[in-house]
Amino acid sequence: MVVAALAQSDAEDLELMWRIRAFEEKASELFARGKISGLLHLAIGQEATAVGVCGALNPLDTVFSGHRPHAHAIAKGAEIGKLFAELAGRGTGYCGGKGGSMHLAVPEVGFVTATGVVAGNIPLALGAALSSSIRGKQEVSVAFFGDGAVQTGLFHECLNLASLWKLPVVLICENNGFAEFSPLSAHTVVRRLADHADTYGIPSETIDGNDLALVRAAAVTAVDRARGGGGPSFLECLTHRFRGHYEGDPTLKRGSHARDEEKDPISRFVRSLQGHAGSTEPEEIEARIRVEVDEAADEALTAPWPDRENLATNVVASW
Amino acid sequence: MLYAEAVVEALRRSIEDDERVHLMGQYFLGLTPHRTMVGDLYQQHPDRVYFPPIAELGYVGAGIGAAIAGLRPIVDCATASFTFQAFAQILNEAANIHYMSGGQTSVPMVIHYNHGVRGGGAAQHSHSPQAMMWNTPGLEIITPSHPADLIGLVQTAVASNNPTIWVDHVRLFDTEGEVPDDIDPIPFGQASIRREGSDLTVFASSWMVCRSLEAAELLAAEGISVEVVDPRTLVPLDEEAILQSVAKTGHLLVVDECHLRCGVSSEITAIVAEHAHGDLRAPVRRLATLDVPVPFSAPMEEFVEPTVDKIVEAARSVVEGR
Amino acid sequence: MLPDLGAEVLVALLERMLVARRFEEQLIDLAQERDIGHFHVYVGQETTGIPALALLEGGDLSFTNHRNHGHLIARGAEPGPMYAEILGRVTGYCRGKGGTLHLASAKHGFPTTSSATGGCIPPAVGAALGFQRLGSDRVSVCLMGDGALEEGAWHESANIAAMEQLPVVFLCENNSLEALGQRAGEYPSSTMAASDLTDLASVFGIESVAIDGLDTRSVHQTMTKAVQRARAGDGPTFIEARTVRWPGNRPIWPELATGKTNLSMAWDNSIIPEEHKKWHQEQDGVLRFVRELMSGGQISKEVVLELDRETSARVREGLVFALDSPYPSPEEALEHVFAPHQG
Amino acid sequence: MVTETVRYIDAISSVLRHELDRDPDVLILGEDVSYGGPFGATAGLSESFGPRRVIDTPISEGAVMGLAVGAALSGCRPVVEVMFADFVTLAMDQLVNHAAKFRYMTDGKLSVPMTIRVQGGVGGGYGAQHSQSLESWFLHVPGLKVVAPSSVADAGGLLAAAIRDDDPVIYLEHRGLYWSKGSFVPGGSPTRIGAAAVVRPGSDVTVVAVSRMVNIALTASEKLATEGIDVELVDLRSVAPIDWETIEDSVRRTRRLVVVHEAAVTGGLGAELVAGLSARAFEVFATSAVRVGAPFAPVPASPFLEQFYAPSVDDVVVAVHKTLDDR
Repeated sequence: MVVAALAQSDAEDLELMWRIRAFEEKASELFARGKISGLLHLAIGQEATAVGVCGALNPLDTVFSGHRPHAHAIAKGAEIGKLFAELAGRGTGYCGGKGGSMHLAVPEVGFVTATGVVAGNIPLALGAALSSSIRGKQEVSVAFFGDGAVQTGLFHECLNLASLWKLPVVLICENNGFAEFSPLSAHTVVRRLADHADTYGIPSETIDGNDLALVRAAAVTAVDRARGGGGPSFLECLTHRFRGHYEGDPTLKRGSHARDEEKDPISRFVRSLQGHAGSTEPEEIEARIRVEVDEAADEALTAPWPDRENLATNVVASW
Repeated sequence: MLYAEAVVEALRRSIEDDERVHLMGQYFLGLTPHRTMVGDLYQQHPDRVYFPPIAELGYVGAGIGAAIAGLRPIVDCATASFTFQAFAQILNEAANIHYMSGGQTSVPMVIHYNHGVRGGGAAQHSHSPQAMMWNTPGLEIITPSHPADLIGLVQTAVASNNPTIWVDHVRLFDTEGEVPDDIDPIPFGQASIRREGSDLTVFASSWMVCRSLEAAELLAAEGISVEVVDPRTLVPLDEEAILQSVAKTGHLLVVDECHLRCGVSSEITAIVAEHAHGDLRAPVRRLATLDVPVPFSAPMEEFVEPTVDKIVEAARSVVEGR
Repeated sequence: MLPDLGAEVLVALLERMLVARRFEEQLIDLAQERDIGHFHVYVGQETTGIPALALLEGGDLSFTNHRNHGHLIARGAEPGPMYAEILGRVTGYCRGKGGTLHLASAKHGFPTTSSATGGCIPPAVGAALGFQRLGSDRVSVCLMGDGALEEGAWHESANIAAMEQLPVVFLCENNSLEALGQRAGEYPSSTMAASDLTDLASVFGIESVAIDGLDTRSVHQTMTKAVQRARAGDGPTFIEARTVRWPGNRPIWPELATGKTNLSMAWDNSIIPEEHKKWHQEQDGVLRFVRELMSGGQISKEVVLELDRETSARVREGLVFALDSPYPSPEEALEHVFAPHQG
Repeated sequence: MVTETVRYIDAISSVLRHELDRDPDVLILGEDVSYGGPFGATAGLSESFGPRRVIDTPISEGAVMGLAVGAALSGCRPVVEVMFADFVTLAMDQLVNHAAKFRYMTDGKLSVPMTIRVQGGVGGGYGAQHSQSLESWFLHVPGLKVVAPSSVADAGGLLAAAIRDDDPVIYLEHRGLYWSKGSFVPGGSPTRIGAAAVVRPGSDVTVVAVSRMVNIALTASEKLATEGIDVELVDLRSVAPIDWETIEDSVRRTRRLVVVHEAAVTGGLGAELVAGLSARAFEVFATSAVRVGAPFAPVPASPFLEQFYAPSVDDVVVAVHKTLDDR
């Protein structure tokens, strides 16, 4: 037994962050090898927001994500094997190959859906919150979106609605400083995006989104507020992405940050743990997870293609 | 010249020939590797470019106002699916303004998008909304399929005092075609017979022209002579060219990347059924994207879109009267 | 209070206010006699739009909405062709194709009128972008109601205007005070969570100010400054002008709830009836403007009444002109779908 | 159950009330719905069911549509009221890219049981931005169902069916029909979506019409009957899916087809009907099909121009003659 073993929850957090990181890196590799096609947006460097926020949720709470959704799905409890299968267009994927990366849906773990449309998921989360409140449920909804979504009209309409109707929703803006390819400064003069929430009387916080503990604490406050009938909250998590906007970008440098140990949420978390104890276990976790991820990917790639018979099924429930 | 180069060339000419032309948006060449060429053009003309935020409703609408104020903006919506965000401004404002004002005010702007199945785009990035736009009077729609046509059509679009939808396709970018040094503006409403033939008329636009030409080549080997009619502009439409070709061949296959129901293929078929029913020796066949959202997975994606093989098979069935 | 303007200019402003008021009163009357379709009136907001838009110069563009009659009159549009348009006659500004909802007169600086809520905002910002790119010192004015702020188009456009420091003035006429649907204690409206509408603009760093839309001095000063800023290239301004919703505008179809405006109420309190007393005494901007002009010695009651007779006659003639005008030929329905191509 | 004679709009109100009553998951969302909406369809519902189920929204069409989708994903059955069809343009992305696709993209894991009540049509001098008929757009989007009742009975029956359906259904209301009267059974059973109705059997020409054009075509049919021409009139009722069976059966008997709708002919529903039938029953056509619809122009505001814009009884008569003369 390792004397300075990680506390159970810390180990789980680290494991989850590594699972996301390793999944995304593997996806990148598979894309480069031509095993995955389509638009692939990775969240390497943004693991702390996904794990911090989803860790504050109950299993029945719902999450609606955008075009960079893998981290949120994994943090909410999706199985990576079925995620890989979906990314690779296989019949065993979560959506039977019909959705792909941007349209993942794992409602059984509360990850209701992602959308490929910037800000398109925000009203959906509001609707789930409305449903919860009308039906007298205690469930809270979360929308994850990037800083680019804040310039859309839909965002503005949604803040107004969420505030007017005091909906139990938590809006998480992962501000990685890039809207698609260009820096945020090319998209808005607003420097603190949470100012928008203040305008509508929505409580907000702007925090270091690479600090897992900070994200977790802020998310718990926001989720408690929503569950207690206190209405919506807005969390602006300042974070970084270490890849470009999408995989295969010919101008890879655009829209990404250099890998930086100071910013890397995993390195930071590990350092914060080692402050307590000189454990070597974090490396073991990484190694174990990488094996798990490799195996899941290999299995997904050997899975069959979807059955052509299913092509026109599930367009509508029935005619 | 590569089609992608022609896109840049068309933009370059527009900027250099008319100082009122400004470009709004930056994804004329989508996310393809070619897009660095647009970047180079932008560096040469930094004062003629506007990089909008992700706010299609706002910036497409701003293009309308800028056109009213005296610019000739070319606005890029990137992927066709994003035009849905801007439908209120494109279809309820731009299309109506000239009419509602009784001819007082014009909206000389061009709205560009890349449509269609592009490989892994799935349901939210693979639309071909031109059929919907077609049902809204007031928009001109160009659907080039050849680099030279593209340059000529864009010149006319920029000179036009109407809002013009410029429909492009990322799969066209890697195609090649001869482009003479001197290209005059191509008048709207003039179809191009891209290949002459006597047994069957194939109507196709945009990327589907290329696939139809490839299919025609294969069919020629079987002894089926195919005439490929490329309308080049959907609005206005050269109905005469279609009817003439059908009068000659007696058979029509419409290939279209929009969905089947109420797609471009529906209108073309209806026109022929109304005006040339007597010329037809067999039912018109429509080959369009199946009426399901475009699936993500590659084999399913290929299954829903019109492919060369499907065109060949459909062509045979029309000619054989099956 | 009165703006710092000469008596002649002030009287000219009153004249346009009276044209606007009488124009719409007569329109409501007409709607009792014949079906003229759905329309919206500007009654109660004249003291905002008329002094504000009278400041604009040739080439400045203004983009208005479904509540547009007063705006057009403010920039000199004539009652005759306006009525003709509302009645679908060929002599209307849009030859019968626009109607009241899309009433536009390009020569008066109204190139197009959208009646989709918020529909005018992106084009107004775009016109400012055009002016900026063309190196022109013209300004664009976006005339919007408070409801337009609920639309996403507002947010997207405000962000663009702020980013590019565009020469645009957003004149938001908040007529929701005492409006249908407003619940007790709710301001600015029952469907907007922001406690102050100006916050929606200032969050983008846009210069923004809320004023009393019944106070012509405040309207004039604020608008003058906003237009100067725009012309000088100093960027956009957002003005929230608060007015009270006219009681006749509270139902969905306008009605003459307070009767036809009796200008004598400006100087004779004894004739003000109990019903709608507050409206006549405090909330009707036109009466207030007349009172201010009179107490400032700028006009006599005789001149007021004479001016009213003249404008009423002009407005009546306008209606006669419209009613005498022919309808367009049916085939005109097919014209102006597209502008012709050159050559 | 008692049959009553009521107005079209009353049938809508009655069904909304009935469905709110029978299913606690049904909600109504729209601008001013607690005040009855612009034409009074939701009058009194807020008083009965409270503001938590009859919800006034800001003028934020995009967000409200998306919010309803989210509520539908989470167990509610929202009924969204869009004040004018033209304003669907503001919510197009949520409708096309979200509501219509979630079932498919998730391979059936998600359902979007919602109804979108859309008011529109030519009439009243509302002009180009408040009068457009958009059914062909919706027909073009896989995943959406579209109904367009022309009779009072169907106004009720199709609305009940739409609300109980597990997919997004666009329910098109023509404001020119609101005050028309007909028989209606309060609390009656839903009308099946996807079934056309032969409203007038005949043998010479098949006329397929939709929404208000059914009434126009019926008048035309009666006029033609006096000339000895026997029209079979089919009310499409459901735009998506189209009841090909009923229409094809009719055309096989009459061998002639006229299609009537209020939208522009180009790219309209008629194109699909003619194209579909010419493929299905190519050999039976004795003469060319004829499409009757609006000209390729936006809707003019002038009431005078307006009356020439939408198809008239005479337009239908001329079209029917054409299918008979053109031999």
